[in-house]
Amino acid sequence: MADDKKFAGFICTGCGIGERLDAGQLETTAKRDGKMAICHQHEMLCSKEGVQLIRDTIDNDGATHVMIAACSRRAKVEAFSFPDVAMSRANLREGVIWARPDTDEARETTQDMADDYIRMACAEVKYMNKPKMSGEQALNKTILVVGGGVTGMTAALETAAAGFAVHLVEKTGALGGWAAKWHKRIPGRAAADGVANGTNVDLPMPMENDIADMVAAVEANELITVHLNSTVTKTSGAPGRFSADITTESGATATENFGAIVQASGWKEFDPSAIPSLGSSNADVVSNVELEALAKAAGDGPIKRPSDGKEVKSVVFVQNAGQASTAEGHLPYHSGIGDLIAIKQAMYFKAQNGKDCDTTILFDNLRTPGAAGEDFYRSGQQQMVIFSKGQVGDVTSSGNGATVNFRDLILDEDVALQADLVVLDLGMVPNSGPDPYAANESQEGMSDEEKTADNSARETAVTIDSILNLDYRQGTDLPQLKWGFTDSHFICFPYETRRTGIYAAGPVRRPMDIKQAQDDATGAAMKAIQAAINAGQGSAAHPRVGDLSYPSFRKEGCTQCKRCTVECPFGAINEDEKRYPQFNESRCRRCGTCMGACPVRVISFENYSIDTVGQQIKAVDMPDEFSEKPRILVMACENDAYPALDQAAMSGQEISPWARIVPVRCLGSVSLSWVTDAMNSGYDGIVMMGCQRGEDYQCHFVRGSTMAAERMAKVGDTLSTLNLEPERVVVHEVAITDIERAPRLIKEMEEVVEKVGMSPFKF
Amino acid sequence: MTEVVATNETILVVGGGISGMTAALEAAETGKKVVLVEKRPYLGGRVSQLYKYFPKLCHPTCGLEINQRRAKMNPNLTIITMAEVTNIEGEAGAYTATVKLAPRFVNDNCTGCGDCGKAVEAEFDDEYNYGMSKRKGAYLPHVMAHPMQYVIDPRIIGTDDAQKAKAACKYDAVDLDMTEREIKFPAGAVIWATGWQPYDAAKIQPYGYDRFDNVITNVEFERMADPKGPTGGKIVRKDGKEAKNVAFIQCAGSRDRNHLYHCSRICCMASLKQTHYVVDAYDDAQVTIYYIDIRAIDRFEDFYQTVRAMDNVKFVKSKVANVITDKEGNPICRGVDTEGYHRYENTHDLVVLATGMEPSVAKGDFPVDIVINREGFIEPDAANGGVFAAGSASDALDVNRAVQHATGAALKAIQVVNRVARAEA
Amino acid sequence: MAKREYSFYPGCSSQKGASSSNYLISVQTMCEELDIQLNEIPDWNCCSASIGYAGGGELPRLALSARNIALSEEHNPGQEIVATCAACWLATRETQERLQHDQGLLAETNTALAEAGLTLKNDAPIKHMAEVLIQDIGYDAIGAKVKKPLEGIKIAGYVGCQTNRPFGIAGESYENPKYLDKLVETLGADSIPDYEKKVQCCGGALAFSEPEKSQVMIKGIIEAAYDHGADMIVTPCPVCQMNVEVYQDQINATHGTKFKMPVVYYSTLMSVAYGRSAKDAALNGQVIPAKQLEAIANK
Amino acid sequence: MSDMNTAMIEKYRNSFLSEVEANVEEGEWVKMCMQCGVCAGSCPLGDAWEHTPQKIFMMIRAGKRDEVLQSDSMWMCTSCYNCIVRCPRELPITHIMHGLAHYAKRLGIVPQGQPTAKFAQLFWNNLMKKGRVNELKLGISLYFMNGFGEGVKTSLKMKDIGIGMVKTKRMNPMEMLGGHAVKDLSGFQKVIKKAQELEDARLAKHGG
Repeated sequence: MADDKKFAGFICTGCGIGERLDAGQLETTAKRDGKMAICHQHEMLCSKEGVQLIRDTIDNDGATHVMIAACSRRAKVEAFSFPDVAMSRANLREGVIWARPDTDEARETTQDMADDYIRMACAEVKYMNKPKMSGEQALNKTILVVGGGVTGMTAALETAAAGFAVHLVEKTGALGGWAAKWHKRIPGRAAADGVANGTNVDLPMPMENDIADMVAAVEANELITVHLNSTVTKTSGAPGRFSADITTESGATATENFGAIVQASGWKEFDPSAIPSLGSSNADVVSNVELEALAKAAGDGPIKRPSDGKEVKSVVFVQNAGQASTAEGHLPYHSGIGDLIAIKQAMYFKAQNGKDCDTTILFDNLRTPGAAGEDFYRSGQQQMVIFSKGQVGDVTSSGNGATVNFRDLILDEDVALQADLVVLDLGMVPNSGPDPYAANESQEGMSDEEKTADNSARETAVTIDSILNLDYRQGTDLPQLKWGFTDSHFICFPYETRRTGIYAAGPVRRPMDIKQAQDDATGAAMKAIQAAINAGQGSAAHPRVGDLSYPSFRKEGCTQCKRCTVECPFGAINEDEKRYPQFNESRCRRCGTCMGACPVRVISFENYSIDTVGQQIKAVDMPDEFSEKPRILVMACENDAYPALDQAAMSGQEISPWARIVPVRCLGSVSLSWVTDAMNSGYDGIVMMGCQRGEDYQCHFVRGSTMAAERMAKVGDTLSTLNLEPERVVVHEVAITDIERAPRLIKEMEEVVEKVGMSPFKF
Repeated sequence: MTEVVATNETILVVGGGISGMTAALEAAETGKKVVLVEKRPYLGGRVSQLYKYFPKLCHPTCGLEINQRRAKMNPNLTIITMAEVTNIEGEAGAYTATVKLAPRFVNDNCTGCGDCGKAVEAEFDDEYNYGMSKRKGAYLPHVMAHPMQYVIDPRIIGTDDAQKAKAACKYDAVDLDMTEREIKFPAGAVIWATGWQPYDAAKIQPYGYDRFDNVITNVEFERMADPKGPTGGKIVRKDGKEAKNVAFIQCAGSRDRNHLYHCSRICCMASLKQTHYVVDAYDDAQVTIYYIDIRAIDRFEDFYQTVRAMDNVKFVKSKVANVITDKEGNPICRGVDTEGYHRYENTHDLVVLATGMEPSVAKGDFPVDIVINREGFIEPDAANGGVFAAGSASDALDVNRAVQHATGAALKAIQVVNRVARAEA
Repeated sequence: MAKREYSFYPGCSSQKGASSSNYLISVQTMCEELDIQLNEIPDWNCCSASIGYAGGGELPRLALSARNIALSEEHNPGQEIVATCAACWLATRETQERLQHDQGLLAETNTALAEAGLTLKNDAPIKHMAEVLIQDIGYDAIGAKVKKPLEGIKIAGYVGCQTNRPFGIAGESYENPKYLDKLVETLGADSIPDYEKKVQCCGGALAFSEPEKSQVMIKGIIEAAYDHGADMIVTPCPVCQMNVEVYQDQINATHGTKFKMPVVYYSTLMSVAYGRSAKDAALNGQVIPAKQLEAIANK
Repeated sequence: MSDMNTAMIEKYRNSFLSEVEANVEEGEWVKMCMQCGVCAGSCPLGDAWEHTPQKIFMMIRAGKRDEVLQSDSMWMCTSCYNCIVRCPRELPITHIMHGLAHYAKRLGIVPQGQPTAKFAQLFWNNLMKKGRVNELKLGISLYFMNGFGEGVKTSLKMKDIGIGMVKTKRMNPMEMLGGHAVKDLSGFQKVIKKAQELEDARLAKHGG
């Protein structure tokens, strides 16, 4: 330890701590065992006076390391905020007095608990340092947008509107994407206020296609540089200092630097050859995309059918063609907007081919959600579009247009319906790059046929061309969630990304229409700007925003085993030419999975390291084998398990007096060494609590919980070499709602210890 | 709190539900000064009252914990609870907001120790549990409430209970003399995230929510499934009987000119999710879902298919005509299955109305000029100036879409305040 | 209380010697007590209820009610039109609204009315007598007049269809209207708030053409009343009153029941409670006598 | 092409929907139905309907002209208005049912001996004579509408009711002679006649 460190401890006696515990003894512990040079007690540490006391100790007595023993680290965060020092907190309220009964029998063990938590907090802070910027960060506020469709153009315009420069890269020779091809647009609006119910009222009609204006706006914007006929052939670096090669068809390459990236690579149409029974070979059976071209070609005149140019007098829309189906080669999802498109297109015929043109939409569940959606359904009905709940068997050729054979589910009869034109509602397939984890953990626990189904679903979805050509150790493109969509896995955090500073937007994330894509693009632009700015300050991205710490490693100790580069959930770590890890800190999310992965313990963070936790474990006072006071080490994820234990105490649940709980950033950061050290120093049991893993993982760092489980699977061997019972170490998935279960899991370990006996390793 | 420091570069966020929190945090984490005004005594809004999310069946409080930690740690964010925006004047880049602060009767000294709650005797319906349980007159709204400060129910002011609460507090955090106050402060842009409320089920007379104990709403059912909820997570009726045969009535109030014109989007998925609750609770569960269209949008389709495949779950394409009850109080759904015309009169243990979302601000009640549609949702419109809707104030949205929308709203607001900054620079 | 005047549309069934002539008598008694003056629309015609549709098309049927409204506007200017018969009220009010919303139809209607030298302004409010009682008079004033509270009588409030839907009484629900129960209690009798058949259809006009089908429904209405221990049923509608009262013997014959449930009008109850004679209350008009009411009336 | 096929070609044409829209009272609402079935479930005489209202609306869209117009379902409407007040799309279902019934009657394709059709016609004739309904004559003619023999039976069946009504002065045998009437009978009849002409003219325009 460097000498310029000065340690100060503060013990709050409020909220009953003073009544339930011997504060004098706590202070002694802090000074004697915790080596706190200064130690104060205060009857309400979170009060103005209390906070001032801490402030003064820092300012006047030069305290650099502060240990606060009061309530949970989740409480009074605003009051106990001293960014200029290293700080640790001992949880005496939720963690001790609220978790234990107020009885004479319990008094001694409760005091033991409190003393240990003081020792642990002192040990932790002793090995912490105040994080400071590494200087690696750069501030680059230029944003790269890949894809020149509606999503990309919106992202570019919204970014520019906030005052940031943009480079917009489009593969084809023109901006506008699919939307530019549409005859008209689905109205994004609901009926205006005051419109009554009725049969002929003012409901939204298909909108004029205004994409051309948008293209013009992009081209006119001096903050936006457009690269047509171009692709991104190489992307390296990290948020704040991305470097991208933008290469034209002719092969000319320009290298530009960016703060962050938005991927708006869009979608492609589902290939109808996978559904031959729907007559895709018949010229008069067209896709909803092809129909847009027919309608546009007709101008405002009647739409003609492809086979013989006859004016269409009857048209049938077959919804969900090859969608929402588990059949071979079909899409297991659907585009979600197919029914809105069909309504819009049926209205083309009413407007251009005459009101008596027969338009029938064969749907299964009509999906016109929200306010605008339901009003558009009404609008279509007003135009006398006919909606039939029908199950389409097949589409046959009848020499005249085509015949749709379906089961009318309402009239409960089989119908052969001839029409001049049949329109298939084909799904949207995401334009993602290759998935770095093609057959990833989401297949864990799947049966073989499930795996094959899953794989085929992937194959139908995944494109081979890379979009970003990232030079990342873990693959060239954004990881995918499902069916090729590069979406976030988190409901609360739709812009959570596994490649920091790179945000997907639009139909590459989830099937969506123009309006949704524009909203989505605006959100992605927000996140990109934010990522660039935070990277410039060396501050972490979600969820540890504001964390300035970053991983560093002792080169001399590194064995180049590559575990950190392989296991990092965010693909942050590359390998340099000498095959040493390269941390790219602004890609790093500070979860510590690399630290947990490192077998030689050379990776650490300023404020979170092998020692900050390891020393806490060692600091616990270990009663001898015959004391009948076992010690159970609980390492709890700070995101879910630790709050669950807090809430358990708040709602009057008891927590075992033998437990010593250490919050960890993520179970993925747990080093095997902590486990073995704990065992060696005489702990009787270890309970690890992480978030749900597997397909529906809840781990906020994606794979941390999974990695921990894999590592700990091997801990059994280590234990048997120490010839300790393997059941002394368990890993549980704990949700934040497990306020009754979490304490029970600790209790269960207590019972295990009773069964197998105390650890012989107590010295 | 409440002496707000703000300028024309400050962003005002109205509503502290998940959309408002998201918009506020995204802006604050981009270095903008943000003032968040929430009507309730705590953040999180409706989401804090949900047990699980579809389609992952994960827990909303998990994300709430993260968002609250983000909020606690961010110096750019000022949070004002129990406050309502009563007026917004001015124009984009130069608004003045008037905010009415309701008295909490507890100040920032509160440590959340709970002594006042123990001291007070009076009990009231617990809003957090939609009145399905009671809470004290001095209370912490829920175990994760942020700010973690108690609230004193105005109804006990002037009673001995109020004095007991004051006496019990060692930190003189109880201030019975607090009164309603009004504050004014500037803001460059406004994000309107007032969200939604469940449609009043009593208005749907044919289903007898106001007459029958065993007809409840989906939001109440959500509390019922929560281990922290009024029944400790048990799916039971008021009379204690286990509710194993449960009916879900879709479009209860939605897609209906008698109630809400719009489709509330989330109710189908919510009922599919809640079907899991029932099936997980009882091996011999029976679930019937009465629907017009099952709207499992895009990638949610497989969630629908999983439930569809359960052999103890029945889907009936029919808007239930009305609900009656038998002598034991079992609700009976009457109607016609329109797929081929079959009349039914099905007896269930419990009927759950999939009540829809309506905007929580009534059409006439916006304190600022804003363009709304027939359903009362805010439409994006140049006429709204520097006021931007976020989340369910703009349409019936699920959480994921609401947060996505709110993130975009943050950028819209930032564009305005950045223009102000450039102008002032 | 100042005298209230209304333009009155009695309807065919309340004419002398017609099926609800007793309704009219009790209404007249009730109005005397409440100081209500009913000015009969001169030369009114039938509204064709909701059964004229086979013979008459839309416009001819609208013309029927239009003529009545026009006559009222001409002879009882400025007076609200009041009907005691649900069908009359409904047909008249429907006509008014349809013609308000469809100018084309209004023009055609006036062309037709011109044949009899009539014109339709179509702005006189059209009320059911129940609306007059609840909205214009109010429960308190109604209660204030009670001389002989109907103590100890349990009465099922049967609202039926057309007094209740599609217009109904303001503030009441279609599924569970409460005004008859409130009225019953105001008169000192016991109501049956959870009488589940209060808005069940009695078959209306189909009682003639589809007697078997409608009698099944009537049976349910009476059974439920017995289940709740009702002494009698009260209704605001002449069709309901007739259907539920007069077919009881036939139902007994077909279904082996022993129904003998009196079915009275609210106006009958009020006349008795206001201390008027059995004759004024038209109790002699009961095919199934309401003995308890007779007892009170003759006290 | 086979007849079957040609039939099917016509099947889903809008033609019948347009025909209904143009010629049936409130027919323009039919297209707005979203097939929720609440009307079907709300009908007190539901069991008696071969086709529920919601199904009839679907049949209209499916071009099932004869099945709809020759059905006796709409004649089962008791005018209870349950369907109207519950319909989420505000379709005036009761009126549409009346309208369809009337249209079928105009076209002369009402099912043979449909009792309500007959009664409704008798009612109309009865009121047209005097401007007001004469319940006794209506009753008598009703009982005899299915021929003399039937009439006697029905009369006997209804006898007790008649007696009860007479006793309570709610039926007056003297009504057989004259009875209530509108004074300005000719004026009344002219009005209705004119209305009928106007409507016929309007429908003729639609070729209805």
